[in-house]
Amino acid sequence: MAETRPPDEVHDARPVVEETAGPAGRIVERPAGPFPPVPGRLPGPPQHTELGPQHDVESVEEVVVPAYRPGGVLLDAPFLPGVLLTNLKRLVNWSRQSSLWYLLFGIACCAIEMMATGASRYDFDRFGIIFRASPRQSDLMIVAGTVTEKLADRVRVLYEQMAEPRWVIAMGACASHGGPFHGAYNVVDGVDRIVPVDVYVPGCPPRPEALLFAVLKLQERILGAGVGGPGDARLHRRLQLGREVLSR
Amino acid sequence: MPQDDQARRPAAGPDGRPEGGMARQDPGVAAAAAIERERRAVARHRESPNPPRRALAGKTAGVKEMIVNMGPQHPSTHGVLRLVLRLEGEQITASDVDIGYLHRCHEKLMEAWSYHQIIPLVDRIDYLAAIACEHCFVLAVEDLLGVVPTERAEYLRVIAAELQRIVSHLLWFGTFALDLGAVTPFLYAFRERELGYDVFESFCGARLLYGYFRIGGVRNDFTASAWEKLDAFCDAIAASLPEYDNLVTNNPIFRARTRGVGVLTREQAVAYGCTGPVLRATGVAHDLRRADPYSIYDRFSFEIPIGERGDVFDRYRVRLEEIRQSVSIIRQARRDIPPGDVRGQAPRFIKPEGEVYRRVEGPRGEIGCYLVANGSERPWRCKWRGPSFSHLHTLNFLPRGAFVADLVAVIGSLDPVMDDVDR
Amino acid sequence: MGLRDAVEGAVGMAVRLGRGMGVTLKNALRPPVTVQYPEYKEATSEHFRMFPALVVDEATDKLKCTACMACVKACPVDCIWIKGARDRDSKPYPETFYVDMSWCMECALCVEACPFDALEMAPDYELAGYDVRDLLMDKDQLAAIKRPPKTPWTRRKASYLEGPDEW
Amino acid sequence: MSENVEPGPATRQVFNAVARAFPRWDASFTPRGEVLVRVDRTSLREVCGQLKDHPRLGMDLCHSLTAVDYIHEGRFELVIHLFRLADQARVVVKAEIPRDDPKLPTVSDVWPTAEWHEREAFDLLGIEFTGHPDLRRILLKDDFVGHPLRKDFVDDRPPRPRFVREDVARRREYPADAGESRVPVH
Repeated sequence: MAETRPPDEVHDARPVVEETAGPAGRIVERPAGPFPPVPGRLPGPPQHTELGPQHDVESVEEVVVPAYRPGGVLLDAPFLPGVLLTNLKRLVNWSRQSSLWYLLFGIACCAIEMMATGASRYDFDRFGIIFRASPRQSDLMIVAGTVTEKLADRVRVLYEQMAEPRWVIAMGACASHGGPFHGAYNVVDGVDRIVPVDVYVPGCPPRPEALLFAVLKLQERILGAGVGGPGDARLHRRLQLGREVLSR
Repeated sequence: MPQDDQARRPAAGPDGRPEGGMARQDPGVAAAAAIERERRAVARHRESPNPPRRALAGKTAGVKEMIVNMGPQHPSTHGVLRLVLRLEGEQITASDVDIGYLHRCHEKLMEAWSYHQIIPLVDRIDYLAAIACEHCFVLAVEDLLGVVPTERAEYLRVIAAELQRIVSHLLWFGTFALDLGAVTPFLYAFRERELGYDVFESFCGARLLYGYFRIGGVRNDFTASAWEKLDAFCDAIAASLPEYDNLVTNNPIFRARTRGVGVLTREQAVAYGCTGPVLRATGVAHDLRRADPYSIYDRFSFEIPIGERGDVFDRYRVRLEEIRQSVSIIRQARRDIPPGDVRGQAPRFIKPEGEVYRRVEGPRGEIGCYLVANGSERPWRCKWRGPSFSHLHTLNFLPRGAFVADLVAVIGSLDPVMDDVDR
Repeated sequence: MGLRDAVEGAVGMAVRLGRGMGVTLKNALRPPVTVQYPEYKEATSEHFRMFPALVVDEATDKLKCTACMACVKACPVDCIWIKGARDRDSKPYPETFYVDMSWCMECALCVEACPFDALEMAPDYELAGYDVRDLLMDKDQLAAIKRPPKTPWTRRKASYLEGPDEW
Repeated sequence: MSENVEPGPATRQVFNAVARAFPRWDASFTPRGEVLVRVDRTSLREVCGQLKDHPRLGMDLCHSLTAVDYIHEGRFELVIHLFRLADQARVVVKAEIPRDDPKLPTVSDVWPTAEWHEREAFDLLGIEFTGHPDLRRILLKDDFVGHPLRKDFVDDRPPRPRFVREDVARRREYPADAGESRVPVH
């Protein structure tokens, strides 16, 4: 069986849960993830998609071809349970990753490169990424700069005001780990002490292409969220980390 | 404290500048009339026996004043500035500036880093004018050491500094227009600014924070391709400035929103320590490059643009004209640059002693660096004087009587960089 | 009179409209400035620096680094971590060499401090990771980076796309 | 070390004016060619008022106001850098403050820009300016404990552990001479 994961509180407030009738006729909630094993079908070694190896695979018997491409499952195994809902989830993920609206919240030097990314040469709009001035309308927060102790609770409030699902990119060394200001008396050493971070971008400041690359990585993660795609186990681990940090 | 309520005084005196063909009425007068209308409307609301239920009213009926927090997350505060405004209707009756949201402990870190390491650190203070910050710090250390930079390095420093001024003003131009609601100038300004980024990248190796200056010289010389790109950039800027004028300067809406708004008198500007374009817009022809020449600025001829009224529009004009002058300085330096060494002969381990105060003319105003060295390899104390720190102080009284929309224009025209304020 | 006014107004409007459309046409014919990033990448400048990478000596196929710690001392942010050792010929070499990209501020002071030219600034910028630990780069990663040939300032195609070097 | 810088004519004029009008002031030249006026903290306001308003002085641009912690001598030093806008004459005003009683009269009514500079000195160094209209922290949070630019400031926040890869068993071993904290405690 696929291992049971706690519900993904931060990222999927209302996860699309596949509901199937259990042996006793009850509705059991099955966590989103790789498909349950079907005896006699699709044996073989773990197969790697173009996006990396699958996680949560325990043994050869439990391996299912992790058909990653949309539509692949329907073509391969049309009668597997949860096929329709999983593909619906993929559709939802696809639409989410195609219209990331980010919160316009420039803090420091990296904000200038974020502006350059949104300007004529690099053009965020090509990715469906549009800035919003209000956290209520945005689902991506690009923390572009050093978060100080005075600003820390504001960043947290802004994050909580964003509608779920929401993602955070820590842009630059300061947001990742404090950067050159690590350990200074007024600096929070990395924004992941305050909010959970999905993608870290190194650089001081990163080039606009580096930020675009991070956005592509984030889109890849969103596309696989909840359907056994890449980033699931990491998502889980990061969530654990995020809780640990937040409870501090 | 001179806190005259002059933020919205009507425009006085003849206006010698060319007006657009559509500006029939002096916008200052029009703005004053609009304020008067609004005042009357507020008074009418107050006196009416059955005041309309408005969100603006406070908890107590009849109280029309409202406290509004603007920032630290606000798209037009240029970073993490927070303003606490007391509003009466749309009008600001009092304001308090809350800074410190980007206090990154630069001055404490400088006490822990060696002099060579501080050069990339001061880049981060005014991240839009990294070269100017480096210049200030390097001049201070050279003063302490008695090191004289090489001749070619001086020229390269001037070229880099003026290039930085252009690039910084371009970003200001784009965001200022964005604050006033025009999106296109932002894209145009960044089109040229990216060319400037390319020049910087070709000789500094970085796009925004350079670490280019060294004590006694600069990091490396220009390559042939860097010179080519520099020339192309100068040509592109010279060609696009008339475009900016067509797009923004002569736009009647833009003029109506900037003329007579946020007027800072000469006395106020000096009293509050304003420097740079903000001071020059009030009619003071004070430019450190001319008044107290550092580096080799006495070898170049350039004009100091000044304004007349000290309003938002004058600050805009002064900055835009400074771009032209900087292009001229770059071309002169490009013409006169001698061959030679650029790295200089500064020792690797330096232990200066003494104290020094140096200032340079940055894009935003005068940057000051007070350095106390005690003979160890790290400074004992370094106080950084940022121009934006003084400029933002004026926001305690400047928006009084203005509308919130005008406040956005005023903040944009002061061109604050928050890390320069908070350090 | 009315007719004349109308005609004049119409002509004036046409002239203004034409002028406006001329501006539009001029801008429509301009070459685009946007670089289509994931498909096309702009060549970085030859000086562009992102992080310090280890240089491999071509003659001996070994790292030039001798773990002398000069870069560690020069680094303002302590993002370099070296543990030195000696090989069979009792030549010093770095047993571990880490660069923490979540701290690095790209000042290149380590490269200037290196007495053996064993460090060079690498221009790779596609380093984003899902975990902050992904940003810690070890010796093998740092030594495996092949610096691209120094190219003039042209827009070149990404390496994974077939085709000529211009578009 | 560098040789001394000759003061400019404007600065010399200021020095002469000070010597003539206020012979009791402790005025001299710094090695950098500035007029240095050392004042007692009781006479700080009087000296600053004269520097601003005296017709032959008129130092109108207060460029910087700060303090330095000389902990080994048990004192702070207030440093004000003044310029005259017309001809760039330079004056430095210094006042000593004992470390156990860091109090000074304010000069924010002489130069309004000093108001924020004094707030910053209060925030970061803990120097109290008596008579200041609005003396509260400006950069740090209101509940911040301590004054960080003092040399004996200790940041007692727990440091964030350094992330290393799972295959890295040991934490970073710093070289012996770099074993101190990055933000030193003097």
